[in-house]
Amino acid sequence: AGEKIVVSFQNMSEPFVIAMNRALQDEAKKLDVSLIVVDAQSNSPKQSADLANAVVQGAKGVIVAPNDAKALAPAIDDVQAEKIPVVTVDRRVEGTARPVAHVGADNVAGGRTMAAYVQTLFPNGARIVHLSGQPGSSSAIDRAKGFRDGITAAGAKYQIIADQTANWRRAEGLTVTEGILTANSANPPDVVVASNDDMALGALEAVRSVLGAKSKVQVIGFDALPETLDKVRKGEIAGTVEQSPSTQIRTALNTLVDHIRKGTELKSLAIEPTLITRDNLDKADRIAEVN
Amino acid sequence: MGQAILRAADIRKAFPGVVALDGVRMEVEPGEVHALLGENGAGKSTFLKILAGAQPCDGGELLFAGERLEPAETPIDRQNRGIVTIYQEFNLLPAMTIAENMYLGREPLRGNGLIDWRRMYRDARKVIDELGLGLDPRTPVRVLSVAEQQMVEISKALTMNARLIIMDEPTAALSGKEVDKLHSIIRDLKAKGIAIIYVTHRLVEVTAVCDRFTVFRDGRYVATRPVEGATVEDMVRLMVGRDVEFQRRRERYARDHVMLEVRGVSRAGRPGEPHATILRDLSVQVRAGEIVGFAGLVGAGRTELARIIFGADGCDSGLIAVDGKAVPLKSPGDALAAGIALVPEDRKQQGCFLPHSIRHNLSLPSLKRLSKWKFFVDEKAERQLIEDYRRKFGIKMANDEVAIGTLSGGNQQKVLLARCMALKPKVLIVDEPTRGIDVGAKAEVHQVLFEMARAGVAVIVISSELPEVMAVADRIVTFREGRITGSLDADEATEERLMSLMALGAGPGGTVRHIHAAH
Amino acid sequence: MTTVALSNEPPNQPRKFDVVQFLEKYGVLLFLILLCAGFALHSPMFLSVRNITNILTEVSIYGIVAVGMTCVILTGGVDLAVGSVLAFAALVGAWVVTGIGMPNLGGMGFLLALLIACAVGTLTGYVHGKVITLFSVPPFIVTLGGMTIWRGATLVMNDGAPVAGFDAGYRWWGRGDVLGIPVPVLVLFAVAAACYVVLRYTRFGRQIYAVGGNPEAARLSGINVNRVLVSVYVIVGFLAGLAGFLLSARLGSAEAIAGTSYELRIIASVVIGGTSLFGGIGGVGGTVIGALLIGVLLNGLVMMNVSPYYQQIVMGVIIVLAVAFDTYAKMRRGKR
Amino acid sequence: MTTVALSNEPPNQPRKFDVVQFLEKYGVLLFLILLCAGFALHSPMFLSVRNITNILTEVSIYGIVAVGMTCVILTGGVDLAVGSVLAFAALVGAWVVTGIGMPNLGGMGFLLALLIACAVGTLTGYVHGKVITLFSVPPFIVTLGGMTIWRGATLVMNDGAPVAGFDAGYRWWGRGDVLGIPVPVLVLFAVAAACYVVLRYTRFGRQIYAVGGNPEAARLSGINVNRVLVSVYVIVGFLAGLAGFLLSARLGSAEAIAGTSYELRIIASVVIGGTSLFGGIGGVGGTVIGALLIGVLLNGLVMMNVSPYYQQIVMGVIIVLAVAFDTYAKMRRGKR
Ligand SMILES: Nc1ncnc2c1ncn2[C@@H]1O[C@H](COP(=O)(O)OP(=O)(O)OP(=O)(O)O)[C@@H](O)[C@H]1O
Ligand SMILES: Nc1ncnc2c1ncn2[C@@H]1O[C@H](COP(=O)(O)OP(=O)(O)OP(=O)(O)O)[C@@H](O)[C@H]1O
Ligand SMILES: [Mg+2]
Ligand SMILES: [Mg+2]
Repeated sequence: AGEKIVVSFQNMSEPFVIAMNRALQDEAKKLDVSLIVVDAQSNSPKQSADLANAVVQGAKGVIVAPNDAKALAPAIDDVQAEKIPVVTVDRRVEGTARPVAHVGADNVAGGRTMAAYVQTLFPNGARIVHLSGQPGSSSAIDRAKGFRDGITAAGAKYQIIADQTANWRRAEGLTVTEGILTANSANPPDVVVASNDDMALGALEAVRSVLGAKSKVQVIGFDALPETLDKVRKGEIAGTVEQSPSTQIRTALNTLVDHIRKGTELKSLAIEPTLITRDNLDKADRIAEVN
Repeated sequence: MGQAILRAADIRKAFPGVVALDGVRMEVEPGEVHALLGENGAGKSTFLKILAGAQPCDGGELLFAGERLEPAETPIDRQNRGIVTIYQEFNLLPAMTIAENMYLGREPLRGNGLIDWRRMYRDARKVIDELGLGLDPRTPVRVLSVAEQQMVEISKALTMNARLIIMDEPTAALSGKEVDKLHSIIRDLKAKGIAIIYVTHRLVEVTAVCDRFTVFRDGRYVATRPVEGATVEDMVRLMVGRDVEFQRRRERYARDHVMLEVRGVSRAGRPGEPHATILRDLSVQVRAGEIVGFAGLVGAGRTELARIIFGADGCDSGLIAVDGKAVPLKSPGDALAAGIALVPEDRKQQGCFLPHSIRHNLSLPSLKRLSKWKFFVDEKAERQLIEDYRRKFGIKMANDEVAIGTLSGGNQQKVLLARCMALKPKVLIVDEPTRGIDVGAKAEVHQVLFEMARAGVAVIVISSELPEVMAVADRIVTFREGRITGSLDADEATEERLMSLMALGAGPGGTVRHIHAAH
Repeated sequence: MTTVALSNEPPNQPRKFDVVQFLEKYGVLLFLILLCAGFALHSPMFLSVRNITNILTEVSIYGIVAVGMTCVILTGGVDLAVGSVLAFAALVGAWVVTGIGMPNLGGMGFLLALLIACAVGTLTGYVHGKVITLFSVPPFIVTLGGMTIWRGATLVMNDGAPVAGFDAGYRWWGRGDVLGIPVPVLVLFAVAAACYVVLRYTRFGRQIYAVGGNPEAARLSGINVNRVLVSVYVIVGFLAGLAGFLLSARLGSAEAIAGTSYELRIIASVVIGGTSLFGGIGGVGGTVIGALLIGVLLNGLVMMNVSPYYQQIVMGVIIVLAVAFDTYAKMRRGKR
Repeated sequence: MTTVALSNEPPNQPRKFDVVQFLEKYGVLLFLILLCAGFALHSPMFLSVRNITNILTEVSIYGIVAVGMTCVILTGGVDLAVGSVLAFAALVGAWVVTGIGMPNLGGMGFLLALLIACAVGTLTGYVHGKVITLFSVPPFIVTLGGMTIWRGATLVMNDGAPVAGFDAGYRWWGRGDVLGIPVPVLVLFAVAAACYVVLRYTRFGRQIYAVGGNPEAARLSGINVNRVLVSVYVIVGFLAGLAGFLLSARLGSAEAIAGTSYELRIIASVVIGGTSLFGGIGGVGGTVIGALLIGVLLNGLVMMNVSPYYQQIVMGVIIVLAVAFDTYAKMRRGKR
């Protein structure tokens, strides 16, 4: 095989990352590079150590999906100091000595997209339940920020009646939403907005079990997992925001390999978060996986 | 001589650094009470554990009722063969009740396979009453005194279908009345043809109940003799290998100065707590150089008072003064600082740090004195201290780094005694100090107590062995049901007078109990 | 822990029932009741049937495992692998039945999934128990190993992706009810009752206490200590598999990351319920109360819409308070 | 755990040095050496100075806390809050110094951050210790509460966002070196050495073992058991604060989610190192070896390019093997 490329993901048990990894393996075969994939298990120190290892392992290039926007800067500096090119995907790093090429979508923008969609769905205002991701993780912070800002900007008729976390998990999405819906059963919300699809799928279960199958409460997710896409097609979930994991990672790998092989410049590429609804399902990255 | 029920030949067992058994043998006949004698560390308990299947042996042959005992057999296999063991160190579950402990693993079942609790408690009660124990079988074992725990172990053995009962120092913690009771039970068992192996350091008991005795010395077999015609001196000579002199009377060292003053200590019993006897207005004075013996039946409140003086338990009212200065009754730390030291009665629960080395066990409370630069332990001084006491007490150990848990029971007790001596206290309280200590060493322990007295220490000796109290003490204070009933000078004390002070007016079971209000 | 002796009850019961004594014995229960009253005052929907059902359903999943964990902790051990085993067992079950085409079994495919999940759980527990007893490795290490091993295996299995698409029969186990009581809750009741009977009325139960209270004494009393140890890990493994199946039925998907960090919540339920981590003391009644306390807190704080960050603080404080209260009640009881 | 009493080493050493005996005593060390040899054979860069430095730096952060955890576990307790305390202390320190404008302090702002982090850690430890001893709540519960409380507090502080922008003096503590040895590694050595001396040569050390070995006997030996207990939680709190500061210096940011699930890795280091969770047996030497074993595994498996999911499986298996090997070596030694 060809050049050794180290790819460090923040957490390989997240569905979003799993999708990225699949596309990565596929693209690597096409480009004939040899991959070393490492999993930081949501742990910045481990990811730093993994990057340090990359240097020792003699990587020709490194792709990082940072666990934290700031905490990985020193480790990336070290890698770049060894003249090894680095591309970040999914999240940006801040505070590096030299700029780092980034291929990815902006999570704040993704959050704003969800807010905009709520406005489209409910032009006359809405009562909203918001489920954010694991407290402190940077995508949770960014997505929540984008969403809350968007809702605040939309005016007082949009009201977040419950703002809770479900730690990215489906089971918690279910129980937290159940609690919220029960507490507000006198005056149910209009929409549940979740910062990832797992929580959205849990919330959907909750809506069904508390309010029944005919409930009008909408659910919006994030990540465009095949399971969600299926539900979008069936009209059970209103929409999900997509950041095209496979496009991100394929682009990143190609950019990096081109740079190594042909000396082309490392360019950043912003991927616009897109909203996937019933109308544009075919645009979804992983629609092929839906049976 | 008839057919032996047990025949052990050439049993060997080595531990790292020690040869515990070096080819010992023993034969026991049905219906025989066979004493096994030997100094501390002679290998008695090790031998018995091998019989019980609790430990494997390195070599040798065991025949029981004509059948070979396989080395791989476990305690349950031996139990099924009818070998029942009362171990020297208790094996009770403190959180469980007396009855649960007695029937552990053999609980009576109902037709549907579930435990028949009612029957279990009823059966347990029967056995307990037979022993005259006066305890509720629902009492959790953790609130029992050492003597009571010993009785529970005995009751447990009696519930099993035994052909040979092994008793490793069953009377070490018992007072006269319980011992008599046990002996009468032993005679009953004997009449039923059950064989008994009986280990004790109280050699008079051998004369009282045993038919023959076997002696081990340093892991070797010495002799087997009939009890008839043998004197205590003969036994001692076989055990020790030389004559031992017993000092019967000694000088008195008591001075006029009152070293320990206990005034008006009272305490209401608290159900569910250990050591819960009600104490009523106890006052005692011990002068410098005086040895005061506390005598009483099991549960009379001796241990209780000792623990209160030592600050280990609280009391409702009362005053303790050492050398004229009042001592706060808050914690053992305060008591130690004031110069009071205590050897507790339960060495496994309250004394030893079983996995830790002898050195660490012995020096722990004295570390302040053995320190350099305030915080550091002066290991040289520490080792010297251990060496001193090893010699003084003849503690049998490979070296001072081995875990105290691997010592024989008697040697553990010696380490704990040494621990308190090393503190150089003003007041020394020893609770059953010679529990499990062999005759030779017992004399040495007494000698040490005399030395302490000569140095001006006020000594309190609690012992359930009346002869010991009478031999050691200058003055004997008797307890009954949490009251002090008398104080006799050793010269005027006789067993009869003491007994009457200890037991007079006592209800059934010796003391009026107020247990199990928990229910 | 210096206070082992005080905090505990012998596992036999008082002969007459006495409310005050009962509450002092189960201080956590009293605390739980007060807590519920507090939540009810603040949010009227808290005591609605709907919400109570929600709480019970949520509790039942980890409560079932906590019941098994009680047995393990009673022997002085611990099982950190339960969360991973739960996910692994559920995924294997779901994977097999969806893989071979569920409807083919005439609507009974879910039974196969249930069986497989339980079998897988049992097997992992057996492996843990055997390694613990054969090589005398501390349970903490063995099950810590198990925790990463089974999680890794789960991720490998379906490449980290969840398995979904269950039929109604399967979903019934997580979402159906009998006379209004959700199925998982019924399962919890059944499991807890069975475990209660085993611990209290069978020789095996006594042996569990004995092994935890004093392994050496247990051995000398003729108990096969290793067999008891293996059994408790088998029990908790089986229950983790069962819970995994129920969770997948409830969520409609078997995820690879299901049950992550459940072990802590489960152990906490047991310890809050008064079972000592040193073994030999405790019981399954307390565990159910402990699990309920956690469930009520999780639900009540959300109902009150306390901000998530503060929720964590409040949650921590209340758990410590509950146990402190319990200890206090027991001490008071000892004093009378 | 069935083999508490006999299978263990008294906490003191043989007087003459004997290699075989040493290796049998530290079976895990031997295993670690074999493991390193294996990795080195497979991947030649494994033993490069660069890589060893990487491993040591990674180990040092949790190793420092593990040293303190050893003291806690020796008393028979446990501290689940270390990960949260680490994050909390670091964040408070970083927040204060960046908040008041670091450069103003003439380049010594980092000292203030260090002091604050250590002080915060110490304080939280003191709180844990006091609650444990005053209300006799099991350490597991108190520190479980602490774990969520301090994490919540961390999140509240900066609304979950990290604090960054440290000057070079601050960063030196995480990324600088002295004669080629990274600063955190030096700190680990210093902390481990100090703790070794305390446990082995001081009265306080003896008291820790005594309290863990038999609390009642310790009390009767005049030891102020509660004071010892509070002290060990203070120690581990202090060290968690210190480690938090070093981590933030290393990463250049103090994250609110730093140290999540560290507690398990830290306790694992201690237990792999042979310290008994029941207290009274073990020592800091083993802990350092345990921490190294985990660090080497994390690094070596990545170096060998084992796929991440399989890594988890391999990691679990090796940890169990290492401890089994250790037990075996000790048993063999006991037999001679
Ligand atoms: N587990 C063990 N490990 C190491 N040495 C042991 C162990 N058990 C016993 N020993 C040693 O074996 C020897 C015999 O001990 P044993 O307990 O059989 O003596 P004993 O005759 O019962 O003494 P005592 O009268 O004091 O009870 C002692 O030197 C003791 O230290
Ligand atoms: N209310 C009670 N509940 C339970 N046990 C009790 C109660 N009252 C007394 N006891 C038992 O009686 C014992 C009191 O005996 P204590 O040890 O104080 O006296 P002693 O004279 O030293 O007796 P011993 O000969 O046993 O040492 C306690 O240890 C306890 O087991
Ligand atoms: Mg003996
Ligand atoms: Mg007594």
